[in-house]
Amino acid sequence: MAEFIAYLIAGIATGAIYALAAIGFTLVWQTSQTINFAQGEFVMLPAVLILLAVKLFGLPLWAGGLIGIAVFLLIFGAGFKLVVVDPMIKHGVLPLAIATMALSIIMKEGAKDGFSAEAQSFPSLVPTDMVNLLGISISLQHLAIIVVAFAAIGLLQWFVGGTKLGRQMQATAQNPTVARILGIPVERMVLLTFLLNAALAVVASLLISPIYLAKFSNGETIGLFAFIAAIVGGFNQVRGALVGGILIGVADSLAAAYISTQYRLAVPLVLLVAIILVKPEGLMGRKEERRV
Amino acid sequence: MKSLWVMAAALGAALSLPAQAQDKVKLVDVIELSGAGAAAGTNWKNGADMAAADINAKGGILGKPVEIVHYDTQTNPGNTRAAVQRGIDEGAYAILGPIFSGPIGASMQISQRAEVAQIVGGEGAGFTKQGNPYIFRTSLSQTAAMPKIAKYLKDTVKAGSIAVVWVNNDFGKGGRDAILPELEKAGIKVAVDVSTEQGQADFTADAIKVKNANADAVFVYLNEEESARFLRAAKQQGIAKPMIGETTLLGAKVLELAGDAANGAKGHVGLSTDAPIPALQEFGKRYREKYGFASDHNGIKGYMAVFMVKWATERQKKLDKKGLADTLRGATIKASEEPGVLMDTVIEQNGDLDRESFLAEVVNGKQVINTTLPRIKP
Amino acid sequence: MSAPALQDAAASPPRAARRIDAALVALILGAVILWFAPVGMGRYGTYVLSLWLVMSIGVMGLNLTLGYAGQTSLAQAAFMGLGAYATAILTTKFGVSWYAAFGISGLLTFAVGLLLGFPALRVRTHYLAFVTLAFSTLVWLVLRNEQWLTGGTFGISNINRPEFFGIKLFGALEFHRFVVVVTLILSLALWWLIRSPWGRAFTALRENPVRAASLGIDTRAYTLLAFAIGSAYGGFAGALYAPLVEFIDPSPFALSQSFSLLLMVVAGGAGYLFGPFIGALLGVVLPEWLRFAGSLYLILFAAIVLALLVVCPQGVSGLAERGWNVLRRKSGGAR
Amino acid sequence: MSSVLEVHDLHKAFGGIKAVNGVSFSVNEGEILGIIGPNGCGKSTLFNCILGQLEPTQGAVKLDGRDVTNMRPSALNRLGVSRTFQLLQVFPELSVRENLILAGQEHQGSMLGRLFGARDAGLSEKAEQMIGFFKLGHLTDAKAGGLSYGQQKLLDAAMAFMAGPRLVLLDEPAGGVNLTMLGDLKERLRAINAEQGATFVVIEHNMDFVMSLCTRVIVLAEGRMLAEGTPAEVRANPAVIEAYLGH
Repeated sequence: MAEFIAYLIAGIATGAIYALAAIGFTLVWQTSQTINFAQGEFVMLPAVLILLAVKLFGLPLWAGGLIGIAVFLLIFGAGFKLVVVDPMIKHGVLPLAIATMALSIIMKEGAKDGFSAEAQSFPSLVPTDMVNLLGISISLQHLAIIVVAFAAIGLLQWFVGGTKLGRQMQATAQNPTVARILGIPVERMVLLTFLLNAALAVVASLLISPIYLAKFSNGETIGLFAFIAAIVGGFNQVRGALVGGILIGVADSLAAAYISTQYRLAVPLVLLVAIILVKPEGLMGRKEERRV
Repeated sequence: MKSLWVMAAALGAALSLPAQAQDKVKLVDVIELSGAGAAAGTNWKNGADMAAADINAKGGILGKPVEIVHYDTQTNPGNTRAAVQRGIDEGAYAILGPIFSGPIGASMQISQRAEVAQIVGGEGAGFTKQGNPYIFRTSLSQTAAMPKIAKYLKDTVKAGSIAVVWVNNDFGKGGRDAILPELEKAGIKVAVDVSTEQGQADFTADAIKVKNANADAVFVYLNEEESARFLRAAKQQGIAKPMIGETTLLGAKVLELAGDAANGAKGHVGLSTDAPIPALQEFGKRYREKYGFASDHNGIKGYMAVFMVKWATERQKKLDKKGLADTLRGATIKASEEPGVLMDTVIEQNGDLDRESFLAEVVNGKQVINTTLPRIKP
Repeated sequence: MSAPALQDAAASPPRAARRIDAALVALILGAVILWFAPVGMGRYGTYVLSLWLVMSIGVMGLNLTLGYAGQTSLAQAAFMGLGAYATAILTTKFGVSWYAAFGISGLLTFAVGLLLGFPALRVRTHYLAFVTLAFSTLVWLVLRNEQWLTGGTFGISNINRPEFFGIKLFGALEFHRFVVVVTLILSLALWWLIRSPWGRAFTALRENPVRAASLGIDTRAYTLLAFAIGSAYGGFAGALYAPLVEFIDPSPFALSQSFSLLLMVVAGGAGYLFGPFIGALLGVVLPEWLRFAGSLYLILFAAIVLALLVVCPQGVSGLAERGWNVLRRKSGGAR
Repeated sequence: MSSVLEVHDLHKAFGGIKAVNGVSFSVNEGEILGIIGPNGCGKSTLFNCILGQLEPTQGAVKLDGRDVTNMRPSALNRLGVSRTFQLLQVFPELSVRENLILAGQEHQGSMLGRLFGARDAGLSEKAEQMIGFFKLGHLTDAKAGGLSYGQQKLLDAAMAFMAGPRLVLLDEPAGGVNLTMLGDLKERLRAINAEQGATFVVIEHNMDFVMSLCTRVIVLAEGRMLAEGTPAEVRANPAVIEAYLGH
């Protein structure tokens, strides 16, 4: 039993990583019905940019951090929205999704050529010590990721439901035409979502990179699992990302423990198929009206 | 219709290659610079570049400068084949790389058909068993290294049971398939056999699994970054059993990334810049100065590969492609004759190597070589 | 061609008919050019041309699924993998002739497409993307893990190239010409399919599935068939890929490669007959050609694709059509 | 007179809202039945339930005495039930002729026969007739997307008749059509009704159009049937007058 709980907690911790990355999928989907296939790279890049700033300008870590984060928000929050999303959004989901695939190649190869092909260690914001929880040891790093994932989603829910700005954003997400008639600055709201997405990617990056190391190829795995988590949880609900992420993380951990390490990847995917056959909109998702 | 002709003509122009001048020694390096093998490939590329610079600084090979062209394989067999074919069409004197077994398997017939030597960085057992006389290694194969590990586990570590953690790609699977029979021969029980994915997000579940198996030792056969992350996860789970590895586990990169979690790790090392051989240490120092990070074993392999070409060319005294392979086959290269190969190296008829190797341990974040193991067939 | 069609063409200005003939002529002419193209090009150029054609077949299939029937499949590379492995295993382990293996690969992938599409399309059409995403990774896992059958991570080597009535096709040029012929046959089959009533039904269900259904078009059956035929083209492409490279391992059939095939369809122009050839040219030949840029070649490649899509989301074919329309309007205005 | 279509006690609820609340009627062979009612009275929902586009909460639909409740739209169409939509629904990328061939091809031969058979599924002649009949002759090869609204509306209607249906359901055929076109359309519909014996059900806002075209009229209000009878009877019904004035 203790063994089972240990696997469970390991799964929740990994799942929280996926959840943090998956929030971005749901946010971008809600405001612009776009799937960002570069989401994994969005989580990979901030850490690399920070290390690069430190390396290039010989700055202390905090200053490099600020520069890296600012550059990232500017290019991949605002720039991404203005240069890539805006001109393409009216042409449907697919060309834009493909464009984000090309973007992911640019980010990945850019990080490799501009920084390093090898993994680099990234300093941890929280101590790397272990704590004992109910007889199970868990690292503070993992604990921090779990706490931040829950807090981020709680805050987002509160923001969307409990503040004026959030409600405006929600209205924009659900029906931009009506929102515009109501006098909501739709363009600014969409831009805000993309900035929020980039900011969350930075948070995820800062928390994950100390464990996962900073490496150009890290986005591949995180992106795929976050995508699966978003599908399972439901693309149109932010809390779907949390539920999906943790479910996938736990499934992965238990599969490695009790089924087969060689086929551990298969278990989350079979889960994915089973869930969408039963509940196509995802566990937490709203049914989207059929457009006739 | 006209546009179709224009397109075809442009295509033809783009894909046909200019004739080559014979005033250079042209080596084509077909190597993993993107995809799963990018880290390994970058080390190899740097090593090869360094070797070319060293050779050219001393007048080249037979008075001709060495030119290396690097072609990325994207760690994809189809692309590797295209790149090797391109190298051969361009009149490459020899092909260097790749490292991963799949790309090697997809491209080795090309160099064989063209009768051009291909000097690769792969450690998998399979490709030297196919009777291809043009393929050459730059390191021990897994079939050569694993018996040494098994012996070490039995005699030095005195392990009765072991947990095996491996990465499920051609490198890790090859190593695991090579060590299991050796463990059986040595009478060591495999307590748990854990497969992991390259680029896996978290190793906690694997560490718990290993911990619960409660074996006498843990054999870790992962790529560098994954080795480091597994060591960290194992430390967090409080695994106190000795971590045993082969080459990668004790690599400089792992020590840098894992920090004190690597302390106490030990095992067999084929190539290391910390080996008690001055030439290797000197290479490691210069590499770090030039590229800003420590070379792993692939950097050493890339360096040696170019010097293997130099040695054989000077031995046959001409730039004969087929002769290069014939000279290398069965040769013994002494570091006293050609300092660039760094260690005495015996090339067997099938392209396998035999050379000394080391037993090492990590103490205070540094790799310490305890024992130098002799060649298998001294 | 049937009598009514001929009468019809004679009775009214045959603009549509002429355009279709142009497509046919272009296909055959293209094949003739490609037959002779590699002369003096060297083995590398020949190999890249062959690889381009083989990938074009896979992209053609995906273009049918996506461009004509409007369904996103994320498993086209996995279907190529099924075809490649079926061909490799049948020819190397069981001594089956390549031609039989080619047919079996197509049938197998067609059947798997039906099995996979049936439950997915029952739920709701765009969930096919998610089911194929899972399928793609599962296929990759089986290819990697079941070493007794697939050679696992070590792959299958020494895959023989076929013979043609006793002529061995082992050389680069001979095999290239064989690939040209097979590509031509498969393109003609697709050309026929697209201009048949089936093609019309595919277009209808992409543009407006609800209206299509009200006209008696069985959307589920047609979507399923489009997906299964598209998957079979993946299988055919795989059956040529294996003897072309003479070695296969799981890596070219991973999920990322399915994404890359999708990129080729969209960048080439989804829903255009020649889109797949242009898309595969972008995906296969452009990176080779960009090698002069050294380590930056992949960034350059992705930037070109990104810029292309931002400027024209309909891909190169859409861009060409747009340009053509502008030209026509200009010359029309001059008259 | 035998009934082509029978609707028994049909209900459809969206959440708590009852859009259709127990409607029953039957349509006789050769009839032109009009269904009228104010906005939101459930006309379109009723249509969509009959045609399998929506799943009724309760009730049954019979075609020639056979239960077709919840049958898929495509299957229903192949049994001879055809329809138009409230909003224009032609295929803009296809030519007028192609649109018409498409509308008829699924009624010709088998699936495989269509693949290997003639490109036009033997329908060119029929399409030409239809084009002539709807006076679209000069536009045969034009893309449907380039036609004027009224022309598209005619094409839309022509597509509904391409397969020689037994029963045609027209959802606001007069919506947005100018007066000249409207007369044309009415004339065409009447002619088809007379020549081919096709049965019609028409939903319409335009009272004049319905009253002059239909042989029988049903009035819906808030999901229920308010009145039923000949145009003259309905016009005189006090409940109808009140419902319309009340709005």
